[in-house]
Amino acid sequence: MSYIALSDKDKKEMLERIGVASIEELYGCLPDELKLRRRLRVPEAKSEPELERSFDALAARNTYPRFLSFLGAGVYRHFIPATVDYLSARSEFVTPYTPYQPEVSQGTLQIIFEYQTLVCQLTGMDISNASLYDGAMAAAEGVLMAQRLNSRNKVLVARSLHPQYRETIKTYTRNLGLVIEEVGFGDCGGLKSAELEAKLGPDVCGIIVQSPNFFGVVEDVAKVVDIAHRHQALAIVAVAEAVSLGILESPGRFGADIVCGEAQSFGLAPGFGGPFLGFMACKKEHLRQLPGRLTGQTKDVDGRRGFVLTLSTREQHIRREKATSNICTNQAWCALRATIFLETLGHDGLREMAVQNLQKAAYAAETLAKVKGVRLKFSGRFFNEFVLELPKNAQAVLDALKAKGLLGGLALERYYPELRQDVLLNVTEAHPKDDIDKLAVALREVLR
Amino acid sequence: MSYIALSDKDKKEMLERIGVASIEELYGCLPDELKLRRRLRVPEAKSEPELERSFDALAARNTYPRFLSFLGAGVYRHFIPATVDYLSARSEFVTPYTPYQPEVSQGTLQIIFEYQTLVCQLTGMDISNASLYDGAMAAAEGVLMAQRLNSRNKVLVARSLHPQYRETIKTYTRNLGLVIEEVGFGDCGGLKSAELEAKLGPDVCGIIVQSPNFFGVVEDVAKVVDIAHRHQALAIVAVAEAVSLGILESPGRFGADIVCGEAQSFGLAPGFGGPFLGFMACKKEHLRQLPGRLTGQTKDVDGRRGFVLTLSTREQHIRREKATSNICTNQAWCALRATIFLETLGHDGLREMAVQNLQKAAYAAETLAKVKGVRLKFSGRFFNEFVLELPKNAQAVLDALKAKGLLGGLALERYYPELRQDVLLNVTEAHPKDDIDKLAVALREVLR
Amino acid sequence: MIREPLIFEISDKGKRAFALPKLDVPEKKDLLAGLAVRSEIRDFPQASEVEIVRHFTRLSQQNYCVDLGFYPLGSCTMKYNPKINEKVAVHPGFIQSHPLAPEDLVQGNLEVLKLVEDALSEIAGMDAFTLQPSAGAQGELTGMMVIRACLEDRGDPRKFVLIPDSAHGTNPSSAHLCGYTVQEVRSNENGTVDLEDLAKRMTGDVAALMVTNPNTLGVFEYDIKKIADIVHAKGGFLYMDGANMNALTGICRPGDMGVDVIHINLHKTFSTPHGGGGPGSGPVGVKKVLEPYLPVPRVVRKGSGFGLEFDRPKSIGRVHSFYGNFLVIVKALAYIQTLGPDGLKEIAEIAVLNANYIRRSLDKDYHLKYTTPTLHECVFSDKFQKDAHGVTNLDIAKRLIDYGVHPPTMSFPLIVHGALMIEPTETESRRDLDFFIEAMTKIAQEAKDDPAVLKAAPHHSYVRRLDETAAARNPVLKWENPGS
Amino acid sequence: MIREPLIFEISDKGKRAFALPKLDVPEKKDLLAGLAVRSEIRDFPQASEVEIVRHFTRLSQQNYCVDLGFYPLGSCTMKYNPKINEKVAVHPGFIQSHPLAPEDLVQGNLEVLKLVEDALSEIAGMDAFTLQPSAGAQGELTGMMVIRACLEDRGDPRKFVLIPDSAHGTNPSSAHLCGYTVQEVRSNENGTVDLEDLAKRMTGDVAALMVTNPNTLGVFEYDIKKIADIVHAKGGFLYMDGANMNALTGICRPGDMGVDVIHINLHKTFSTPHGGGGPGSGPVGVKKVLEPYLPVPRVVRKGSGFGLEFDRPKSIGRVHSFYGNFLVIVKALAYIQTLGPDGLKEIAEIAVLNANYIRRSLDKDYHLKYTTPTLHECVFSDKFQKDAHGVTNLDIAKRLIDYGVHPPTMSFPLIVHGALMIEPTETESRRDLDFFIEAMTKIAQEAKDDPAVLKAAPHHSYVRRLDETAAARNPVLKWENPGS
Ligand SMILES: Cc1ncc(COP(=O)(O)O)c(C=O)c1O
Ligand SMILES: Cc1ncc(COP(=O)(O)O)c(C=O)c1O
Repeated sequence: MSYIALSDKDKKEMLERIGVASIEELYGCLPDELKLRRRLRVPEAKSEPELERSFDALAARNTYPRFLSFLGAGVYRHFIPATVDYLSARSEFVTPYTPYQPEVSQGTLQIIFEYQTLVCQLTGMDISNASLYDGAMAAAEGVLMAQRLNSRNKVLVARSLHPQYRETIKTYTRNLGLVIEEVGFGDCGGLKSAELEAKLGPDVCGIIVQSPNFFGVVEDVAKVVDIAHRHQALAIVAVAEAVSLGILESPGRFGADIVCGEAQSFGLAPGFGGPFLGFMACKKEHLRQLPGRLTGQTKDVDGRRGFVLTLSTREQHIRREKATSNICTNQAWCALRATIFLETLGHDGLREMAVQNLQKAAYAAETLAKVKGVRLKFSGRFFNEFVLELPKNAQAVLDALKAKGLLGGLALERYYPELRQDVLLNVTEAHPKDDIDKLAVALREVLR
Repeated sequence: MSYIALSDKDKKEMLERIGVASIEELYGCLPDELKLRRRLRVPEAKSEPELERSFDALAARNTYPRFLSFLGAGVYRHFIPATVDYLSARSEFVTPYTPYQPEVSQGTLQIIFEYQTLVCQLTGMDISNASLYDGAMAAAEGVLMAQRLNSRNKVLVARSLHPQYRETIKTYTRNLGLVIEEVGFGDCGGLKSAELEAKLGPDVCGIIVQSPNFFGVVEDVAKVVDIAHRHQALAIVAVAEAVSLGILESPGRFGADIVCGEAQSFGLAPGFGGPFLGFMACKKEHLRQLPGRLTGQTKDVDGRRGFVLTLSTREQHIRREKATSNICTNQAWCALRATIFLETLGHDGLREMAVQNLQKAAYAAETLAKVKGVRLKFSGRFFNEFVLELPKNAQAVLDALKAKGLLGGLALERYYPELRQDVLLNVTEAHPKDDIDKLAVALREVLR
Repeated sequence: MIREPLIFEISDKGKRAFALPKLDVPEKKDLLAGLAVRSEIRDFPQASEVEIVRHFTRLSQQNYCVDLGFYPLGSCTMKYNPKINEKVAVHPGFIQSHPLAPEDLVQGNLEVLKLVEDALSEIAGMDAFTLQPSAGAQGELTGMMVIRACLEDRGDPRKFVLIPDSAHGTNPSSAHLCGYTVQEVRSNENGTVDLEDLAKRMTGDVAALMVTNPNTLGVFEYDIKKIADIVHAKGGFLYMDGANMNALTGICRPGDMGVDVIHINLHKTFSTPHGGGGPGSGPVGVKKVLEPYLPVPRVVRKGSGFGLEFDRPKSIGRVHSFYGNFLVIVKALAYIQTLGPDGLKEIAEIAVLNANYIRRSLDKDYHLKYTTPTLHECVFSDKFQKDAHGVTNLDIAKRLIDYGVHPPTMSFPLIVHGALMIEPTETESRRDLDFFIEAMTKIAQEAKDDPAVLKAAPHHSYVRRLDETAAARNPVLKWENPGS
Repeated sequence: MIREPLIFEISDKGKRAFALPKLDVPEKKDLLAGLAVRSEIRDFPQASEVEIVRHFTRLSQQNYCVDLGFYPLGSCTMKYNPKINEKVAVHPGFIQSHPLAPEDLVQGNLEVLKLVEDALSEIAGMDAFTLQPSAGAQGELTGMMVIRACLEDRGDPRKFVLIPDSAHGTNPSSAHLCGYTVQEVRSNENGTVDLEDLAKRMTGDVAALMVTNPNTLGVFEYDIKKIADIVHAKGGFLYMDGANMNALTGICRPGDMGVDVIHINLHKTFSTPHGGGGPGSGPVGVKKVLEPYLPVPRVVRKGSGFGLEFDRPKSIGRVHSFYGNFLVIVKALAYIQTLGPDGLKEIAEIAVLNANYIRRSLDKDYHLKYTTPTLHECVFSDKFQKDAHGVTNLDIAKRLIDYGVHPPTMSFPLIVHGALMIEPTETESRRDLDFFIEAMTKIAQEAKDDPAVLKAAPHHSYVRRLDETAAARNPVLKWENPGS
């Protein structure tokens, strides 16, 4: 099958109209010696039933879903209402491209406009773009944007920022002369504000801090913003667990300059890491430096409201090497899903989800910390993730739990060598109390 | 959740406009003593996550899909192309009703028109209706239609007609003074034509015969039609395995008067027995007695082609007790799926599917008949089902196979007490050779 | 605009949308030797996948539907169809299971059937339900057969069935198919059953009265208990067409009114989608005395699980293969479980609120033949418009299409000439209700100002008014290859 | 017609579309004591499920899409997106798995990655692929970073990157983001790279040439080998933007042309749907010498299965969390496996046939600046129409909307003034191709007969021409509550 829609007769007649004898002839403009004189060495074509069978088999080799998992660390399992899958599967959403022609793309455009509004409401910011690739890339773009805004060349990065975000920032900035310096975390699990204060100077363009941070701990964003601003540096707040915005005060409220992050929690499955949904919002005055597409409201010639892609003079197709970012294709369909998700949950639903995450994680932390030898690593308040310190090497304990069908979280040693005995666990509304209790029982057995 | 779209304010304002103080007041037209003064005793409302969990649990109590099954007997597992699920799930197909208003229903109407055409092409008949409930009811309607056509009051029913079709015919005709007489089957598994000839008389309105019949055997339809017509009786041909029409000559070609049956094979899952798709087609001259809805082609005021429900003077909403049938809501969405299925497969795909069914069933029959003590019960040519005679009680053997994870077909004794040691097996394109071989091995073990 | 042709008109050799794996058993020749095999299926289409997908996607957009807007088709209860119900019903455990599977392998399915039967029994106040009928009409037939079987058992099936003149066409048709002669009962000036006429006609030869409650005007039969008494006194049965149960769930129960048999439409009251005209499901509930006559098989508790009982000598038999439209029933269960006791009551309450809101908002502009209070629907007529401007209900309906709303049911019930039967259901938003009311109000004005616009409506649809007479006079019911 | 408002405009208290199960752990107070907790999310919407469903269903119908018709957006390869790919990609085994799961529990996923990497390597003739980049632009950045890392390793990252003036905007932007200064290379009269200009600019300070092949005119760079030699002779790398691979699959391989780095768009050549503007996937392939610099982690064979390798000291690091847009990659695998070697070749062949059919059918009516033979797309301009009638490519594009087809890409490549860039792809039917050709022909005629109609187009769309200037001058980028 190659999804060709021409009949034999069509092909014949079309070649005739073109005036060539064969398709081969149309490739006359290629040097002969470049032509591949053999068949591609890829597996032979599969019929649809064969394909389904082989993908069933592939998927079945992923035994992960059979385990009771407490993995989070930037990727969360939240309930997804049926409306999200149903509506987002419509051809009209799946098969168009970027709404370059607004008159035949009002669906996509209005939805992006709603998405931008929702992001602003949640983050407390003035302006949101239409999406970025993922939280890691959004963090990197946030740093680059800050640098463009004040032309200073050092950026401070909280060590409690998601390790993959830090890695991505490093990659994105490595050729641009930016210096990255990390700011450590204290016993509460949050950023050491004294260290931040100490490291800030006239060369620092900004600080990027995540809240709730990688350890689940809610940072004192107000304080970070305050310190940064006192040094004319920008405060970039990253959010990796977007559901937290349902209950935590918005970063915008504290004066954050740029808010970026990952909205996978809003209607996207873990999907082995993607596609996810990077988001970015900023203050009005920084609009011209915001990367990514923007949808704006306008009127048509009859005076009717309509939406268009706008301010594209920031973008690569107009500004080429001077663009704010090289991004072109973004994650529009993921933003659509987030929009359906958020509008289905509504104000009350999102709040309730946030509250349940908070409560369940607290219950889990309390229950697990009662297991002998186990303690909560950090003293800071946390949202739906927390770090447990175990009485022995974390990976060994996790392996023992795995043998019992449980994935008890992420061993932190790989990312923080000093945290050899520590595990990061996530609990959401999708974990019934029973599951939490099961983990406690298993952990007790394993540590006995 | 009760899927109400009114806000508290809406309700208040609406009551005000109506001029009542409460909804209770709107129920003032009910006698008080009829009002239920307690809550309904049904389970408390479930949230969507709870509902999903409870349905997952319910569905998981169906362990059937874990078995390798050779059950057929009127319900077949065929491959369903992805287009069928994808397209038929569109809101515009799922959520409208009968196309009473053609100007806003051309989608449904054109599709029914195509469906009617496809059924005519497959059955070789002049006219098809828009669907009936299922094969059993279609068979009953076929008999009633024949009776209306020639006003004779006896109907002959092949004993090799699907038992449930026979039961349904009995139910449908029981209050209408129709006499039913059965015609047996011979060693070939097909209708005894001598018996048919003998039972035909001036009181017989028609004979209903199924081909391939309940045992999978292809009947000599030409002969049955010929005999019936010689006695001025009508020949009704039932088809329970519609895929067979991809290779077997159409009943219309043999002169059948009415063709009715079940098109579940065309894109509908076994679904524990429904919804399925009853179909019915007839000769042009019998149009006025055809039950069910019909879509016809016409023009609009601008001369453009369009489609409408037509000839509704046959139907209950116009003719009331004199209608050709009481059917109103039919199986339109199932007919839509069949249409997508058939148009996706296309001429070549349907033929190929039919050929593979034929070949695989033949291979299975040959392979299984090699097992010691097992023989093919009937000598007649068969399509994708066949009857095996086992050396002992069929149900006992099936139970033993089941213990090995196989469902080796249907024990026929319940429907044909004389067939105590006989099993009806179905093989389709969805059974890889391995599965057939597995059954042969298991059967050998069980019979050892 | 692309006008989508028939698939046959774009079919051509060499296109395809489907392939099977290669045959994996040795191919045999002559398997059908001696039989007539077709070498081709004449004119059967052959197209590519992109053409198939565009064909149906384009055609889909020529359909109006509940997910696009208000669909006030009276008597049809076009409520919103929840998406979660669609999702749970396609679980492989449900859709893959074979109806002849051993009972122990399909316990989930049997439990679904039992749960729905039990819930419907409670909601309708009946003793037992069968889920076998595929739709309302088949439910009626089943219910009437059950009555007849019982009467036969008592020695005389009787001859007549009484049906009010306001009833749906399936009622008389089903009674007829059950071997009865139909007698019409007059409606009184309230639009309800004329008790006198009923009493007169209700003789020992009458098997049953088939009543719809609330009736097709949306009016509750206030005297339903008296009606039941009249029928019962003569040894007859009271059959209730439960198409309008959406007005009553959790408010009152037919079983408590003296109803002996009822059918309910899952595709109306219980939110299963209408699918462009089915599949539906028309369960039938009965009182204890009639239970032995219900179709086979019956779902029964067996040990800690469920089983099927076939051996019921008094049963009328089967009206459908297997257990009815099972996957439709699954969706209804999801709905019932989502709503719970309070939700079930709320649907009736809000359905009645919405209908009365519309009635009150339009009763200046449109004629109400019966001013009796109504519940979940209301039936206007075109009298004002027709008398003064020659504008009919058809014109009004077609003009609504221009405004982007689906027209109400037309010309039913028969006792209201030029009827416009409006059933909003409980799931409409205020905005969509008001949009409809505004359109209707504008149309009433247009009927005065510019009746020609209405008579030529619709103006903006994919096709305009279609010649239905020509369609019936010279039926073209399938595509024929012009080249052959 | 109902004009769908913003969800915020229909939001109201008391409506809801969602509920969670009751909290099943003991509720604790003050869990966030001392922290700022929000009491409400101001103006956040609150609607019912039916409103949500209608909102998105109605809005969806205001989108044009591939499943509705021809979408000749040049450079975007808007081919048909097979439905089976959507189906296999939602298997719970794929969508539920966590990217940090132990490797032995996600062997299926790792195999998917490996299979796609291997297939792309073979198709493009490269030695290794990374699937981490989310889209073409991120692929470019990744590829350029890999080049830079290698050059740095050799002691000098160099300063410049050469890019033809016909290139896509992401090319210079990506090069810039990688720390390079961009120099433009002139196109010659054939629309291809001017070898002389290239030779002149290609110095020891140039890191790479970024070339698109076939280029954005659809013209194959006949001298690509010479180009490679010029670049390599100065120690630079040849980067190929593989956005136009749809012209070449199975016909020839970039790796065989001397290309050192290529990015491929799975959302173009490999049929993954465009989703209204993503998610895409932009894998990057490299020759052996560059492999050590690819992003981490790499998928590697481990024993009989697969594993992830993180310890690659020369790697540029990560450009994306985890492994890229995994579920997009799954769909591309399904596509590659469905097509097989012959199908992959056929897509290129038919894409080229279709594009040349359109070119030949329109070359009388529209101006072709470059008459060089083209492969999978062709770029007309509005010169004929503009010079004679003042009609621009924008007018033509908007008028196509009235005919029901999506306009081509406009104003790109920059070297063709008033460009109309048409890429039909291989999946179009003759009927849809002809429909487009006919519309374009009619428009050419209309430009002569009635240019005003074109300038005011579109006439029949949901909105008409929108004021883009006002949108940019006075940006309204979100809804604000008028009541606050
Ligand atoms: C009052 C009434 N009774 C019976 C029926 C018949 O139901 P069904 O169409 O499900 O057969 C209808 C259907 O519209 C109806 O409105
Ligand atoms: C030639 C060319 N290069 C690069 C890109 C950028 O790819 P993406 O949008 O996937 O980032 C495009 C996209 O349209 C393109 O056409």
